[in-house]
Amino acid sequence: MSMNNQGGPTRPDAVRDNAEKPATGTFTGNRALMLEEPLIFEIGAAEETGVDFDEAPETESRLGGLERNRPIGLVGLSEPETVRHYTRLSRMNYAIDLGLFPLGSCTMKHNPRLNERVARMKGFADIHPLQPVDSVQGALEVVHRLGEWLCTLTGMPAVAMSPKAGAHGELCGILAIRSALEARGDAREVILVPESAHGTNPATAAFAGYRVEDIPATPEGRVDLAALEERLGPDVAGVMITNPNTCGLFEPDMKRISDAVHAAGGLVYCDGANFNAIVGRVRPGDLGIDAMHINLHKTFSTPHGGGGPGSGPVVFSEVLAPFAPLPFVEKQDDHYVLIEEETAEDHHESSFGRMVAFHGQMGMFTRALAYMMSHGADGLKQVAEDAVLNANYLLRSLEDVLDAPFGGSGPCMHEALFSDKGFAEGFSTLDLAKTLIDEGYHPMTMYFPLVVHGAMLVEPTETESKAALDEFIGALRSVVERAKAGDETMHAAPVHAPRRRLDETGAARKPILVWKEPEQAEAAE
Amino acid sequence: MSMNNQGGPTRPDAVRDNAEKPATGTFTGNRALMLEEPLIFEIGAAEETGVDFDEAPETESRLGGLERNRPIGLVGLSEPETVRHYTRLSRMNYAIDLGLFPLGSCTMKHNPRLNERVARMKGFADIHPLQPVDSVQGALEVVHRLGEWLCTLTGMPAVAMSPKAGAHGELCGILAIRSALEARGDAREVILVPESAHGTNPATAAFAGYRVEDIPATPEGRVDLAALEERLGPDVAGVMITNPNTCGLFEPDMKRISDAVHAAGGLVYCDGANFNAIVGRVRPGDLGIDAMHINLHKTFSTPHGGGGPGSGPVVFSEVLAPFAPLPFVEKQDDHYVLIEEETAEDHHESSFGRMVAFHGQMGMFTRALAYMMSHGADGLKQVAEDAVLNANYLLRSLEDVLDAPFGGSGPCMHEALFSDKGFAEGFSTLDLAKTLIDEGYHPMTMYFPLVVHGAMLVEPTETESKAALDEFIGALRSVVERAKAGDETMHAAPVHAPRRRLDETGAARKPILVWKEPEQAEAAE
Amino acid sequence: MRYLPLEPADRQAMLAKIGAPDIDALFADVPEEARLDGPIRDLPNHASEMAVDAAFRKMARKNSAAADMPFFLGCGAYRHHVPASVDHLIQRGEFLTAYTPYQPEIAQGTLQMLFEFQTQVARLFGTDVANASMYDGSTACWEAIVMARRITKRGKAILSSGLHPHYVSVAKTMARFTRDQIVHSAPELAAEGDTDGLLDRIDDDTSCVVVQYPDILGRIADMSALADKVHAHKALLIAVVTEPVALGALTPPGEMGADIVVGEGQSLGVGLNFGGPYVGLFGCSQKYVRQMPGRLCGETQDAEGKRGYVLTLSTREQHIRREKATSNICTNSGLCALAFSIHMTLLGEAGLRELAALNHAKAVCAADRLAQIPGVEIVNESFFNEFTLSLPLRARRIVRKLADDRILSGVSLNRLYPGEAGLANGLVVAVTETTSDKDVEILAAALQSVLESAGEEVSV
Amino acid sequence: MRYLPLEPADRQAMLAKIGAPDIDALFADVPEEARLDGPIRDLPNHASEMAVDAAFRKMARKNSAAADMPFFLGCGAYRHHVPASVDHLIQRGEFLTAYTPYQPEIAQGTLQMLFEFQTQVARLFGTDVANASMYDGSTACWEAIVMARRITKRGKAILSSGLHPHYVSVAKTMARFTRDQIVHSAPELAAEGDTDGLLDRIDDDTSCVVVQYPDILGRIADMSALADKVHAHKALLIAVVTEPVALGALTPPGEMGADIVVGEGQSLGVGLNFGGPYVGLFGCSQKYVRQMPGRLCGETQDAEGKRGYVLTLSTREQHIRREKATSNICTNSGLCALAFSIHMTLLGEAGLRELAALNHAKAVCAADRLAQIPGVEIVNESFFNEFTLSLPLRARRIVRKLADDRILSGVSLNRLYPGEAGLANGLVVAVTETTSDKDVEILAAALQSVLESAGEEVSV
Ligand SMILES: Cc1ncc(COP(=O)(O)O)c(C=O)c1O
Ligand SMILES: Cc1ncc(COP(=O)(O)O)c(C=O)c1O
Repeated sequence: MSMNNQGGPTRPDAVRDNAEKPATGTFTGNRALMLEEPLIFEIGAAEETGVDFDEAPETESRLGGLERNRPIGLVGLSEPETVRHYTRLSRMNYAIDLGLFPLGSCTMKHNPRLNERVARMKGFADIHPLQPVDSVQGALEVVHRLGEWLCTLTGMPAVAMSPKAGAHGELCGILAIRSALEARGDAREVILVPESAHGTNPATAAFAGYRVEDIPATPEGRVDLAALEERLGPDVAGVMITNPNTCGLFEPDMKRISDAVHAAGGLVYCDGANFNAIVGRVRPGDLGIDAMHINLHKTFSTPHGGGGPGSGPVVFSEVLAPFAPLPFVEKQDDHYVLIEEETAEDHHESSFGRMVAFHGQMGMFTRALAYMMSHGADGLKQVAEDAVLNANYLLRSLEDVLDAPFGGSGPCMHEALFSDKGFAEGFSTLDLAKTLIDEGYHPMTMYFPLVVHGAMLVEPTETESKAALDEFIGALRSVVERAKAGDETMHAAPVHAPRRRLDETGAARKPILVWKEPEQAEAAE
Repeated sequence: MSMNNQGGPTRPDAVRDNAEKPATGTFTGNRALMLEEPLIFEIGAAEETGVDFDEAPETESRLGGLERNRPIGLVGLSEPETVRHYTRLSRMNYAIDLGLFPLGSCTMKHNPRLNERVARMKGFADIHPLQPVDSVQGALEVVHRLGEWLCTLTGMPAVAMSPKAGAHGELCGILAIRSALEARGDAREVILVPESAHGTNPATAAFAGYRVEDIPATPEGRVDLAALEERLGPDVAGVMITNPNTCGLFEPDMKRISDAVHAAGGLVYCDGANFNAIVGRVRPGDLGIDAMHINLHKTFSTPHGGGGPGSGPVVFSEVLAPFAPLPFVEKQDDHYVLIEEETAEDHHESSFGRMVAFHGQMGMFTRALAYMMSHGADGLKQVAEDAVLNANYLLRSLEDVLDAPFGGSGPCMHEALFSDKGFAEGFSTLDLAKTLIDEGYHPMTMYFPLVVHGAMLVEPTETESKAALDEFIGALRSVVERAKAGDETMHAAPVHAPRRRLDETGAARKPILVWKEPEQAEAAE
Repeated sequence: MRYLPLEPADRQAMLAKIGAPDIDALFADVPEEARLDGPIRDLPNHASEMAVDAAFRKMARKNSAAADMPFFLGCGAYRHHVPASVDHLIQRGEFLTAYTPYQPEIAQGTLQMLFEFQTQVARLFGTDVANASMYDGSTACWEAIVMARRITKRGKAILSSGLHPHYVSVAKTMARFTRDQIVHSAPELAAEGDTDGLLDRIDDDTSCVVVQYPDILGRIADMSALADKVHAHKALLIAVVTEPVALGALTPPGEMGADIVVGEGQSLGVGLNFGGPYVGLFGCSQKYVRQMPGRLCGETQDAEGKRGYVLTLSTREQHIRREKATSNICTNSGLCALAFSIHMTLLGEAGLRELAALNHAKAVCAADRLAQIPGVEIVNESFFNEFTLSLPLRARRIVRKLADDRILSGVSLNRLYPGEAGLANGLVVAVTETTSDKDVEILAAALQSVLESAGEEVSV
Repeated sequence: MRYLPLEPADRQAMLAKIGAPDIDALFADVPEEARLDGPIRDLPNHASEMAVDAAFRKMARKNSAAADMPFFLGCGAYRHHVPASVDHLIQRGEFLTAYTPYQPEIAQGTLQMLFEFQTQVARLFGTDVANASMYDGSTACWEAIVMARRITKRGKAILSSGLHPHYVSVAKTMARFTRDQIVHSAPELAAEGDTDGLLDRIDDDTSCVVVQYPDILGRIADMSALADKVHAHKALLIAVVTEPVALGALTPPGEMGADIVVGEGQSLGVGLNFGGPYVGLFGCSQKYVRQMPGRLCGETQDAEGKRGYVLTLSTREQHIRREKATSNICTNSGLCALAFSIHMTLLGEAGLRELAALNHAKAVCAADRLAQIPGVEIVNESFFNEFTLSLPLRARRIVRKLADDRILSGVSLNRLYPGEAGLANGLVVAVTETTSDKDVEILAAALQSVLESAGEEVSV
């Protein structure tokens, strides 16, 4: 994830009518294979369609008198036009399949194509969530086996599979914590979250009805244990710690943090978004945590899909296990049962309830389990090691030109953090990022975590080769040197992308969120 | 298909060291999403691999002492690198999915995705050609049903399904003709082919052992019937006529040509590559022809795949049917039988034999039949009509700026033919084509047919919308006007494509057909 | 290992550059006692693609796929035919393996698609705007309730008895923690829902009323009067649509006065997938835009004045506003939104209307056929492609029996409302364009025979 | 109709622009008597995607897919596991829906791939160069014979008895028309092929000798001595490889003196497909490059001096040389070549060797197991992943019997050599990495029981 200019949206310098318009020299505006594409609403028509249906039998309507009597306002395209429209759009995107995608905290690793095939097997893709459980034993087996893998890898005794993404998993964990505390009659109100935490952590705590307070960081980029201990008390329900943290560092005091929180009557949530750095080498369960979500779409390679879907299963300690949400899968002899409203009553009464319709992201479970089985115990450990090796290689290959604020304190984990220190006056992380685009790279995460000025968080992942890293290092060094030298052309970057810098300020000031027919749009001015 | 400069390869004007190198301004040479990509041999390694295998059981080798004892010289890539390599390569290609692909004679129409799914059903994709016929009844049904559609659409009584592409179909037809003549004891030696014919026609006739002679064309772009009649005689085995012909025109005298050839004891081959213009409106069987191939990869939309595979079934008249090659499928009651060596002996003795291993392009049959069933009798007729309508719309929208040599003689069929007449001195069809590339279009077929100077053969197909045609017309008109005005920048085109004009002369002079390790390549200099 | 490009020699060279003696040195921050030695126990080692594929094929075969038998399940997830081109296009690496479009210059593909998606959803719902997707319908529904609380500054949400029980459960779970008040009762097997009944419950503490359209039993009710009453109390009307295809035939909630319309988009493009991933749809009136949860894509211009798209109004979102954000949602359901949007583009106005008409007509025929079975009654007066049967026996038993005969006959209300005896004989049956006449015949015959033999059992 | 973008209004506007009263006017050149009125008879009208999909699923179910049962067929088409990424990549629209790369500036993807493919094939075969693909192995084989004729200006081709009988048939069919002479006899069920026997047949009229490696019965023979003799007579040695995986373990023909090596590339990337599309491989020595059939991709530079690729030496080809071309081939097998090349890239040197070793080891185990069955003999002394059983009965009968029991046990030689009584008891069995130990056990048990009950029948 990334933000522009310390969270503020960018407005390109040069939004002037027709200013600097570099002649593509073409009549169409296309540049050979880089093609312009209008909106469907500009090329489609209400009567056009890309589907054919059998004729409907003649019947009388039973729509309760609510037949639609105005047009929907949709347009259709024939199949050829549809394929072309979306193919052209796709070509305006950067993606892992095109090159290194070093978004720190996002774990943009290779998405194996086997997993796409597996997820589409009709036995998984074409079954309904409310089919009788005897008719979906294989699906429940997948859920159960994946849960077992997650418990074993994390060293935790229980898992909730239904959360829909990382933030939803956080919510699941925090609700379990709150349920456990309430079950003890302990109505605590505050969740402590480090400044460097991902935005979802405080947002989740608030969404669950908690008040959020910051935990300060040490100059080495870790949780300040002393400050934390000081703050703990009877009003603190728990902490949310990211480990490895968002500076790309392992929290060496994690166990002590957990112990301190527990001693003060609180519980420990761990944001496991960075589990990919330690899988097979460290079991979070050994660090005293009570709940942790795992982003299957990061650590276990389910595709990000341009913004989801994800999946965020949550592992629980013994303390929290009874409060896990419905539904979940249990194995009874050779049979899998689905514990949900119908079946839960008697033997899972402390569950905090349901947090989503149906049973979670089956399509991500199949993919993640296929990934885990492919790697196996040995491969997953290698995954973590290669991820960390790649990040440290980047760190050490760049620290002579880029300021690495925590580089001195030892190795990083799966991502390397840099600041904009040393850039020429007027040159920012944003300029560097946009210049990298012209070089054929997706920029790193910018301006996150907030604890570092002009932060650049670089996560290469284990699926990059040394050659790919070397090329990236070369490109990045060249760009950094330009930023230090104050190369003015960087302010104009990118120039080769489908679009130059976009006016984000203008977009937010007067939001245009849906297309309107030109007449209407004008009338709305 | 197309050729540069009347069949001669091009050499760009400006192949000078570092001359005119426009600075991309990037360190990597990439231009944002337009990425450079090395050869696999430059990025892979012998020990690297993108597959895992179970361990092999321990056994003794029984390779007859011929164990390989030198490296193969291959390199591997991990799966992530492989996906990226080919994704990047793919992005350097133009394709129907990106835009209009008006290659005359090639019929670059939309390839429906349903057909890809159908072809991959395991019941078709995962069956062996030599399985017992009882275990492949569904596959034989596809072959048989497709054959029936082809016979019905062409009005011909028999069909051979095994030819692998158009040219192979031509060979099939010519061999049947020769077999029929020889069966009469009539050893004729000459096949007559119009000048405007596709290169495969004369090549096929020669490949089958015939001598080829030209048939002249009339000023209206048709076969000169009088000249043909004059040439007919006891040495002429037959004619190969393309109808609609390669000028995009229907041969109105086709029936008379057939009658004349038959009267002279010869037989008539029709190149059916352009059947897409008339399907559902004209049955070639009504025009007196004896054999015709159908390019499933043109008329019936199986994908061209960057150069194949295709499929070229051949329909036959009663006269030629007995000579059709093995194997073929027959329906006997509810059962499909495969007539091949094992089963043919007794009741198909005049077959000219086998022309390929196994039974033809099953993967194309499924796709073509799915396409035909989707369109149905009504839709296929509409296909032809829309194809012809689109071509005539282009013809009439461009003829005021581009010379249309046969435009005066009436409507065209599925493609419109133009010449370079009126271009400024020093400006060629090639310049126009390369400039169109920058505009975001694949050029039309150039310099074919040979009967027109600087020919441009434009085939839009029926799967283009009017809006797409209008855009293309606009772009083409602008380019034509530049060619007429002598816009020098056209000689440099394309400038936005992954590569500028390539040195084809140099490539042919000293062919480099395989990659060599740099040391070896140098040594070879 | 096939997904790992580093070779042993690479690793050595890289460690040398780093100046670390071995890989363990890079994990020095991990305290000794937390370090694992050797590979993880109790898990198998790596497996070939062939082996993994085979293992999944084996598990897949243990499930009864809808394609392989007569199938009538609905209740929030519907089986529709998804054109082959949808799945082809969403697998383009540039869509599949992209991240959230944070760098708009090289994410215009995803962004323009989202802009189109938002427009399609808003038009379908009859709302001014829509967002770039939520996880699913149930979480979208809760987010709408939260949004209503934020707008009205009131904490009482009234949920119609016709709202999907899972959606109700989610709201109840969350409300327990957020101290919201949820008013709700279970539905009855009656021709009419509680739309009229709700009118009386609305008061000045009410933040919102939530109604489903069509509702969980398939019934369709006009919500105009409700909207007026809700608005009179300065509360909001939230409409929930679990079957977007219905809106190809029905007056959209936005037109009847709903302020927020949320829905489950699974029907279009996405498929059944045993419940997920699905895609939450979220539309509302223009005036509430800055209170919306989730991502929004907006139109803007680039430095050359060319039209382009960006994520916008992100000051509502967690990554900027942290604990003050409108929601904690981050990753949403981008690829499913793409699938939805492509399917919608293929359909278009004409196609969606035809699809809806076909679904409705088939459902009417099926209802008429099933009503002929002695003992079977159709509860609904109105429905779109889903209706409820009242059976003479507990539906759950029948569903299981028919499943043994390879007929997936519908959703027994007992599964959804285990505590409600009055619903136990209810069976919700969905019929779509994928249901053949033969499927209906098979179901009718089997249902009749099950009921007959059960009748005999009873009479014996 | 879903594939046709023109709407009635478009058609009207376009006809108006053209100046034609109706569409019929555009078909004015078609003589009255040849014009069809109304839609084509005897064919159904258009069908929905769903209906077509269902029709094909129905037909597909009538076939026994290899994945669903023990499977042992080979003889020129082999079942290998194709990695999922291969099929994903070849479906990229930019590969799938491109034409032959005639405009190199916007076809570098296809061209570079072909250049890599040519290099892979040449290295695998041990030849200097290779072309951009032929239709399949059988047509590549005939093209090689034609090429030898062109080079040697002689018309007698000697085909080994071990050459695939379909390849022999193709050559014989063509030779009948081209007046070439083909020397060939059927194989025998013996441990050795005719490689030595061929030595005597070579004379100064011989254009080429064609040997298959491994041969149709799976036997492997050194061709070095043959190469010497052939070259002494200034003829060419053509080697045919129907199982390219074998060359991961075996000395390549090029190294043993073959001048032209052709093959069937189906094993890698392509799949069984009931016999097509497949991909013909064609390699030869540098000195014969200008006599090769088919397309060739070559390296060159663009106007900026950047490396790039083009189709080259097209003066050999039909579109330039017409009747003087080296072949009439035009469309070849581009997409299958891509699949082959991707699979080969995934394998690499190490992977191909491992795959070959695994195939061989599994085949050895299977042969040992089957040899234990009373009455069954293994014909081969040497083999790679395919060997021939000599059975006490006609193999065809056994194959059919086992197929009824859902075991696809191999190819009966009777199917391939219907006239040859001496081969009727031969069964060719192929074993690849996709064959499990359990598959072998099932085959062994079933074969034994069939033979036993047949023995009883006979003894009764
Ligand atoms: C550290 C961290 N925590 C939580 C999340 C939220 O996960 P999701 O986007 O799946 O909701 C992210 C993802 O961006 C993250 O990087
Ligand atoms: C008129 C004509 N005839 C024959 C052919 C040859 O067909 P194929 O390429 O399938 O061999 C073509 C294709 O280019 C053609 O356009």
